[in-house]
Formats: sequence, C-alpha cells, structure tokens
Amino acid sequence: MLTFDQVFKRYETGQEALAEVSFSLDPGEFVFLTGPSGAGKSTLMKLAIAMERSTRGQVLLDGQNLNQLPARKIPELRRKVGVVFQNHQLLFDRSVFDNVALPLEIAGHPPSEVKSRVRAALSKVGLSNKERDWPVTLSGGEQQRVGIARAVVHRPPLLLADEPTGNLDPELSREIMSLFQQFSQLGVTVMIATHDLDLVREIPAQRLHLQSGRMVQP
Amino acid sequence: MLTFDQVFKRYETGQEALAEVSFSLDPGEFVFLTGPSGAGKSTLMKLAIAMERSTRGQVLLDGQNLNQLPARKIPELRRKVGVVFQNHQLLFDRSVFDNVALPLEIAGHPPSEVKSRVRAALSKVGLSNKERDWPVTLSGGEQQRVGIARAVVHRPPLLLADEPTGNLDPELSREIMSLFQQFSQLGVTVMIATHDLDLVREIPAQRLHLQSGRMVQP
Amino acid sequence: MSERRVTGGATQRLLSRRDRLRAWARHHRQLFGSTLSALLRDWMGLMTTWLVIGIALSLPVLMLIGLRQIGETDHRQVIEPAISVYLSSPSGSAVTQGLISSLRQMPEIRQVTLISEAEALAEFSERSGFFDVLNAFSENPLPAVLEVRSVSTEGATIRLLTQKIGALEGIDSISFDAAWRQRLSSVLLIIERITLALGVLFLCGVVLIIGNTLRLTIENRRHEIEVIKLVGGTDAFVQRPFVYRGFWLGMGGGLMAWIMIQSSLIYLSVPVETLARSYRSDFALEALGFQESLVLLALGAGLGIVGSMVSVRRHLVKIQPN
Amino acid sequence: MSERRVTGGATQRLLSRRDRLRAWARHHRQLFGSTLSALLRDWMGLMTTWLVIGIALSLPVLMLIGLRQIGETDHRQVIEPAISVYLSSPSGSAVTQGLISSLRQMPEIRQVTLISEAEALAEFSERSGFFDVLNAFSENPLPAVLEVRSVSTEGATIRLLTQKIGALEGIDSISFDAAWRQRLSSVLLIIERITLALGVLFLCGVVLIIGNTLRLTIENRRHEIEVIKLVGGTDAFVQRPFVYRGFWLGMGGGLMAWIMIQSSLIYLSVPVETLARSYRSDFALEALGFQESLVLLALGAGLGIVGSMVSVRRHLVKIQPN
Ligand SMILES: Nc1ncnc2c1ncn2[C@@H]1O[C@H](COP(=O)(O)OP(=O)(O)OP(=O)(O)O)[C@@H](O)[C@H]1O
Ligand SMILES: Nc1ncnc2c1ncn2[C@@H]1O[C@H](COP(=O)(O)OP(=O)(O)OP(=O)(O)O)[C@@H](O)[C@H]1O
Ligand SMILES: [Mg+2]
Ligand SMILES: [Mg+2]
Repeated sequence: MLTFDQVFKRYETGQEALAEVSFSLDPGEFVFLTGPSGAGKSTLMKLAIAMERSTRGQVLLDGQNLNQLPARKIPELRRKVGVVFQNHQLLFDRSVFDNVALPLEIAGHPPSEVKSRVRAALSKVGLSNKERDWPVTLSGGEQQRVGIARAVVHRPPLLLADEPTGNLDPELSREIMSLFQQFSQLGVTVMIATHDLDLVREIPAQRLHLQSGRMVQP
Repeated sequence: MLTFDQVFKRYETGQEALAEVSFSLDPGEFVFLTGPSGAGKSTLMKLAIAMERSTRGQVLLDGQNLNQLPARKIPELRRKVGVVFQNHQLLFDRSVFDNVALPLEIAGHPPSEVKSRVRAALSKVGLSNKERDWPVTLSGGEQQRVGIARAVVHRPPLLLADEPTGNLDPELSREIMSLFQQFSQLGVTVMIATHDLDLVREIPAQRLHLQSGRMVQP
Repeated sequence: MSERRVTGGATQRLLSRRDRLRAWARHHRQLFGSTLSALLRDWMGLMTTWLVIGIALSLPVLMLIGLRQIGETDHRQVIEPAISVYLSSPSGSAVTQGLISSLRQMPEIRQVTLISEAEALAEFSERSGFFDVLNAFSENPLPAVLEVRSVSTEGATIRLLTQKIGALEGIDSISFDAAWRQRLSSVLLIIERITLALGVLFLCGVVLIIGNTLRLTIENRRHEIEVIKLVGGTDAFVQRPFVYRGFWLGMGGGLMAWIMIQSSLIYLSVPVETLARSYRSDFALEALGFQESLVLLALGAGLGIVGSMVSVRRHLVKIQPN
Repeated sequence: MSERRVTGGATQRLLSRRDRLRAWARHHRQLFGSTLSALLRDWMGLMTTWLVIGIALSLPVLMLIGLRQIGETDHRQVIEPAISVYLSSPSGSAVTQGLISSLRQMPEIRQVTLISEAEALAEFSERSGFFDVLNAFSENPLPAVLEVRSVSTEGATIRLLTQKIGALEGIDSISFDAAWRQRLSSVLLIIERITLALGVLFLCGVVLIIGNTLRLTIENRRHEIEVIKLVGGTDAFVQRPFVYRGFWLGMGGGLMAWIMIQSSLIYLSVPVETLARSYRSDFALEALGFQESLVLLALGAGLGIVGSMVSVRRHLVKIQPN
C-alpha cells in the first residue's frame, strides 16, 4: 500500500528531516510511528500524501511513484488517503457537519449519501449531538474528533493519523484507537504517529521508531 | 491570586460548560486541572483571562473582580498572565523570535531587553537554534514549545497552560513540567490543564478535577 | 451506476461518469447562489466594490453616449464643410436659378441650399448679436447666399471645388469657413482623446479591481483552500467559486453603472436641453434602452469573469498546503 | 527608572512612564516604515488601490482646475454682463466724450470701454465670419460702441441701469445680451453641477475605498489581532498600524492623482491651446504648482487617515479572541 525506499528529505531551510527511511506497509496493516518531537514523523506523513516531495529516494502509494506523479493527479491520490492532521485543519466558517462532509462533496457524492455517511462518522467519534455546531464552540478534544471523523468519512484505503489523541483523555484515546483497529480489520492500512507510549504498549502492533530522521529500533 | 466563587458558565449556544465551580489559588501554588474532553478545562482558563465572562458567580484575579472590569482594563490584566493555549495561537507571518517577543513589545520593553529575555525563554524550551525560523517550518512539538516560551517570557505572576504537552514526547513533557515547577518555586502561580495522568502522578501537586463542568474528587 | 473497487481489502465507492457530471452540475447550481449570498454577507465591502466598478464603467459609457448623441443630432450639420457662395444677383433672378441648377448637376456636390437676402439678414443678426445695428440700415445690405455641401470632406478636394464654382457666373465671392471647422474639430479631438484614454484605462481598471478583490478573497480563504486541496479538491473545484464571485462582482458593477448612467442622464438632461434650445438644436440626452442596458450588464459580467480568470489561477497555484 | 512590583512572590518588571512614552514613540517610528514595506510586499494590490484612489482624486481636481482656469482667463470677461451702448455720434465727438465721462461717474458702473467704428467693424466681421460681405460696403456702416460693465451682476439691477443710461444724450440704442449670457451660464451650470456631484461622490469614494481596504486587511489579520489582544495588547496598539496604512494608502493615492493630473494637463494642453488660439484667447492649462501639489498630497493623506478612523475602530472592536 505505502512504501518508502531510501527516502531522504531536506527542507529548503536546509533542515534535514528524514534520512534513509525505508519501510513498507501491506494492505490492512496497523503500525505506530513513534519518536521524539522533531524526529520527522509529520514529515513522513507529508511525503505520503505529496504535501512535500522527497529529496532523494522513492515514495510509492498504491503502486504510484509520488516523485513522478504530475500535479494534476495529486487530488485523485489524496482522495484515497484519510489524514488526521496534528493541528486538525478544520474550517472555522463551516459547521461540524460541513467539515466532515468536505471529502465527500469534493468527490461529488449525492447529498443523501453525504448525509448518512457524515452522521455515521460523527457518531463513531461520539459527536452526534454536535453536528450543527461551529468548530470554534468545540473543546480541543472535540475538534480533534471532528478531524478524525473527516479522515474516515470517505472510507479511504489508507489512514494516516498524526497525534490523533494529543488532546484526548486516556479513556477517549482508547476508544479512538479501537476505532482505528476496527478500520484496519476491514482492510484499511493504518499508520498512527503518537507519543502516547501507554497506548502503544497496550495495542499489539508493529512500531516504527524515528530518531533524528532515521529509523531505529525503539 | 486566582479565585473562582460559585462560577457558572453557559455559552450563547446554550451549552453549559461550568457549574458551581469554586476554588482558590494562592501565590506560588502549582495545580493540575484534569477532566475528560469537554469537561470545561479550557472554559475555566478563558474565564480567568476575561476571554469569556461568567454567567453567574465571581472570578477574581489578583484581587480584581473580572465581572466588573471595564473592557479597557482587560489588556493590563492579561499582561499579568502567561497563557499556553491549547492550539498554540502562534502568528505564522512572524519569526519564532518575534512571536516570543510579542508580550514584551506590547508592554513596551526596550529592544535590548527584549532580545536577551526572548533568547533566555527560547533556550529554556530547547529552541535556541530555531530563533530565526518561521513557525510553519517547525514540528508540532516545537510550535508548542514556542507557545510556552511566549507565555513565560514576560515573567507573569500567573501562568495558565492548557494541554502544554499534548504534542510532546514523554521525555520533553517531563522537562517542560520541571520548568513549570521551577517557575512555581520562584513564586509564580501555575495551573496546568492536562490529560497526561502519568505526569500528574509523578508530580506532587494539588489536582482539580472537572467532570461535565463540575468540580469533583478525582 | 457505481462500481466498487477493492484496494487492499477496503471498499471505497467510486463514482460513475454520470454521477460525476451530476455532481459537477450540482456544484455549479449551488455556487451560483452561495457565492452571491457569501458576497452579500459582507455587504459594505460588496457595495464599495460595486460602486467603484460602477463608476469605472459608467464614466466612459457616459462619454460615449455624449459623443454618439452629438454625432446623431448636430454633428453632421456642424462638422460637414459648407461652402458659402455669395451671389451677385438677387435670389429670385434667372442668373441665380441657372447657377443653382448647374451646381446641382455637379457630382462633387451633395446639396445646395439657397438662403435668401432676408434669411441671411435674420441669421446674421442672430449669430452676431448686433440686431440693433442692422435696424440702422434702411435696406438690407446683405446678398443672398448659397450653402453648398460637398460630397467629400477632404480639404484639398473642397478647395478645388471652390475654384471650380468660382468660375461660374453670378457669384460675388466664396467663403469656406475653415477656421470655424478647425475649432470644432479640436473640441471633438479633446473629447475623443479623453474618452478613448479613459475608456481603455477604466476597462483595464475594472479587470484589475475585480482581479484584486478576488486576490484578497483568496488570501482570506487561504486556509480553506489549503484544506480543500489536502482532502483531494482539484484546482478546478477550488477555482470555481471565484469565477462565480467575479461574475457577481462584474454584474453588480454593471448594474451600478446602469443606475448611475440613467440617473446622470436624467440629472443632466434639463441643463443640456436648456443649452441645446438656446442654440435651437434638438440635441437631447436619451436614457439607455433595453438592449443597451443588457449589453452594459453583460459587459460588467464579462469583465468580472475575465478579471477572475486573469487573477485567480495565478494565485491559487501558489497556495499549497503545508 | 523602573519599579519592580512583587505579586505573589513573582517579579514582573513594570515600566516607568518615561519608558512607556519612549516605547510609544518607538512603536510609531517603527510602524511608519514597516507598514509601508508591508503594503509594498503586496505591490499589485497596493498599485491597484493607489490607482483607484488616484483616479477618484484626480477627476474632481482636474475639473476644478478647468473651472478655475476659465475663471481666471475668460470667465470674468465672458460671464460678466456687458451693456453695449451704440452711439449716435462718432467716437471722437464731444457728445461722446461727455457721455463717457458721465457714465464713468455713475457708481453702479465699474468700467466703460470705447470701441471705435473701425474696431467695431473688425470685431463684427471676426465674430460673424462674413468678412467678404463687409468689404462690399464702401464705407463703414457700423457705429461706435461703448461697452459698459456694471458693478452688480444681478439682472434686475442691470435692467434699471440700462434705463438710466438710455436717458442720456448721444445714444442710438442699447443692448444687453441676455440670451448669450444664458447660454454660457447654462454650460457653466452643467460643468459646475458635474464637478460638485463628482467631487463629493469621489471624495466620499476615497474614504470608502480606504476604509474598505483596511477592513479587508483587518479581516486578513484577524488571527494576529486576536493573538495580540490575548497577550495584552490595547485597542490603541492594535489600531495604530492601520492608521499608518490608511495614511500610506491616501498618500500614495494623492501621489498617483498628482501624476495623473500633471500628465493629463500636459496631454490636453496642446489641443486646448489650439482651441483657445482659434478663439484668440490666452486660455492655457497650467500644471500644478509646488504648493498645490503639497495640498493634493495632504488631501490624500488626510482622507486616508479619515478613512482608517471611520472604519478601523468599528471593525477592531468586533474582533474578540475565542
Ligand atoms: N516546512 C518545513 N521547513 C523546514 N523545516 C521543517 C519544516 N517542517 C518541519 N521541519 C523541521 O523538520 C524536523 C522534523 O519535523 P516534523 O514535523 O516531521 O517532526 P515531528 O516528528 O512531527 O515532531 P512533533 O512530534 O513535534 O510533531 C523538525 O526539526 C522541523 O523543525
Ligand atoms: N465558544 C463556545 N461556544 C459554545 N460552546 C462551547 C464553546 N467553547 C466550548 N464550548 C463547549 O463547552 C464544553 C466545554 O468545553 P471546553 O473547551 O472547556 O472543554 P475542555 O475541558 O477544554 O475539553 P478538551 O480537553 O477536549 O479541550 C464543550 O462541550 C464545548 O463544546
Ligand atoms: Mg509532528
Ligand atoms: Mg480544552
């Protein structure tokens, strides 16, 4: 599903964020991505959805080499991936419903289908009653859950989550993690960047560990 | 330093965020504020810096009743408080240095003093080398640390931190917490909202626990 | 109607071509209204923009209307070179009749008008303002005049024609009022220059203003654009609302221009007609007709779309999420 | 120089009054340059705004210049009512001399000009364009004329004066060219109406445009404003950059207007002077002088500050962090 081959990433600022990163995720696999602040976790995820391009090495998503992908093919690629961003990336001038509906509307699903899918996604993250609210009126954790609902609403074959439980209490974190596990059991490939070592220990899953941009044994 | 007396908060949406909250922080005290997502932790902090007004009950900061405070007195009040916001609230069109310098510049400190104080604050959060960078080029944890530096740079007598370690790895979290403890030993009143129960357990400090807007025993 | 594709075990419903076309049409339909109501939410800014565009559109149009009206009423009479032929014989005489008919046979001549001695006196006193003086003469001292209009308006040809006429019988003298023509044409030259310069300037201005307004909107919605791109929105999807916004901005500007033009024409019509009457001209300002009004609105809308085309793609491409 | 206040054991350095005054001056000094360079970073938007403001300022100013120039050169001669007194005796005669001196003694009369028979003929043939005809007369048929200018410009007073003059000796007839005056005053009425309406419209427009541009900037910087307010920035601190931005927008608009006005005056001066020459008038378009240029820039800058005052506070108050 997702393959990194000897990937090296240096930002324009000269900052080296990744070096010689190689790994491969099979369909339906569930992995944790850990590492200290600034190790390159978010960078790795940005490379996977073509937000950044690798300086050297290949990134392959669903068989496509992202370094050779023309710009106009990128939207199509991104529709195959659900991403929970570290900073939510919600739209504050749309309701919770409209935020979650965004991926479906972009893909052009009919309104009735949009409605039922959005409701299903919101109920999975425990926000059924906040459908009509505005994101500003939500607590930090609620915003984070809206971001999670948006990432899964279009049932993408690949799910990337960057610190999805950073603002959640332990109990809710556990619930969200089991949600991700369910997805993985349905065949979705899931990669979760996290600092929450308690959770990592609880869940039996492969763990990729980054240290200063290099993949090392945890 | 900070006193809540029978505080009740209902948002315009009808959402009841706090009910009958009473507590008092003495100068130099260090407390944790815990509770599940949506319990009202951020609301409590917003009341303390007059971002919101209580529907009923009194909030007193440094002896001033915030419900009776005229709008033009609010800036002066806020200068006495350092706040680490849950969503950083960094300015993305200013460098890291300028972000941290903001409270000092608003207060009108001379440039030389601004410089030395900003450098000191950045080195305390381990970002000395990122002084000239732009916030977008920082990792999530680095951004959070810039927010922490900005909250402490003007040495406020009260420090409120909302989920300051949500994006930090356990080791860094511990360092930041010990930084906050140092401040408290210098006489700063510190209140930290967090989900990180490991840290709460490690540090011997009073703990306020919110559950659906009410203060309960943890 | 829809296929299901299995990628690594997960099912993601893919849309058929027909579904996608429907979605495309739905998006357009929905944007038509939603962009207008989004614009109206900031009604003060919208009004300002509409006013500015309206002014920029109405000024050159007003000047064009002025020029066109002059052209339709007085222009031809006024600018066409008339040769005045002063007769040595009275207007009723056989010599004069012969002269007139031989002039009428010349192919270079379009029109011959006889102004009798009495008419000449009336016109003379009228133009000069010295009525009283002329009453001092016991008899009319003025000769009859033929006003000859040539087919050509070209100076050299007319001069040749003048010589040719001069050779005929029954003529006292000939004058061709070049100086007066020169004055008028220099007035018209000024007006035309101004209209042209302002017209080009202002139409470019409209495109620029609309492009710039949209650029600011894009700047304001940068985060929204980034997020839409992040979750798989195409450039066309992102661009579409701005095309509609451009359309509304231009359309509303055209409407403003229409209001301003019609009310200026009404406001100015009284003094202009007073003036025209004092010159005994039937010059009158006519308001815009239905078709012209439509053209004005279409011009506005068109400039709006051009403005959005010019500016939006360029700025959207620069916005990449990070 | 600075006091330290201990609040609950923590030390926060508070600034003395003098320090705060210095900080205030530093902030102003710094904003003067930084707002301009911030504006210049978006140079396309800035140019558009400057151009729009420039046009809005230059149009009424250009029309004012036109009106003023008319006033300075031809206006007084042209619009001032002149009474033409046709004499029954030749210009050199004693009767005429007596008439002139008695007219000069009347307090209602400002000026008396004698136009001799020969001068009258020259002017006559000039105005009417019938040169050739007048050559037909063996002797000059025209009388001498006195051009009398009254102190008052009011119609009724002048009519009374005309009657009073009519009772004097040596006069053939009197004419007071009311019709011609009416024409000119209706032209001037149009021009004045347009100038007035446009002037008011456009100056309001400038304030509106600047206010609106700043509103959009505020909208764009909403997050920055929220954050500054969160960390203790006062309303005045937040507002200050926008006042400077308004200043620069207006100032630049004034500069644009200056450029446009000066180049229009140069561009138009040739046809206008050609036209004026053909009327043998010394009417000429003069470019703006140093002082007038300064006034124009100050007008622009002033409108910019007014525009920012009008709009900024209202919009800033609405922005509260949440
Ligand atoms: N756009 C960018 N330009 C330049 N440097 C960048 C950029 N984004 C990230 N970096 C740098 O690259 C390094 C890795 O960043 P990254 O965001 O991948 O870390 P991370 O593992 O996600 O950390 P965290 O857990 O704090 O979010 C950091 O040192 C960061 O400063
Ligand atoms: N501006 C607002 N308007 C309306 N309701 C709000 C607003 N802000 C917060 N709320 C609601 O008030 C409740 C408490 O919110 P608050 O942000 O205080 O929770 P929290 O304890 O900080 O949660 P978290 O740990 O998820 O950040 C939530 O249900 C939230 O939806
Ligand atoms: Mg990260
Ligand atoms: Mg919160």
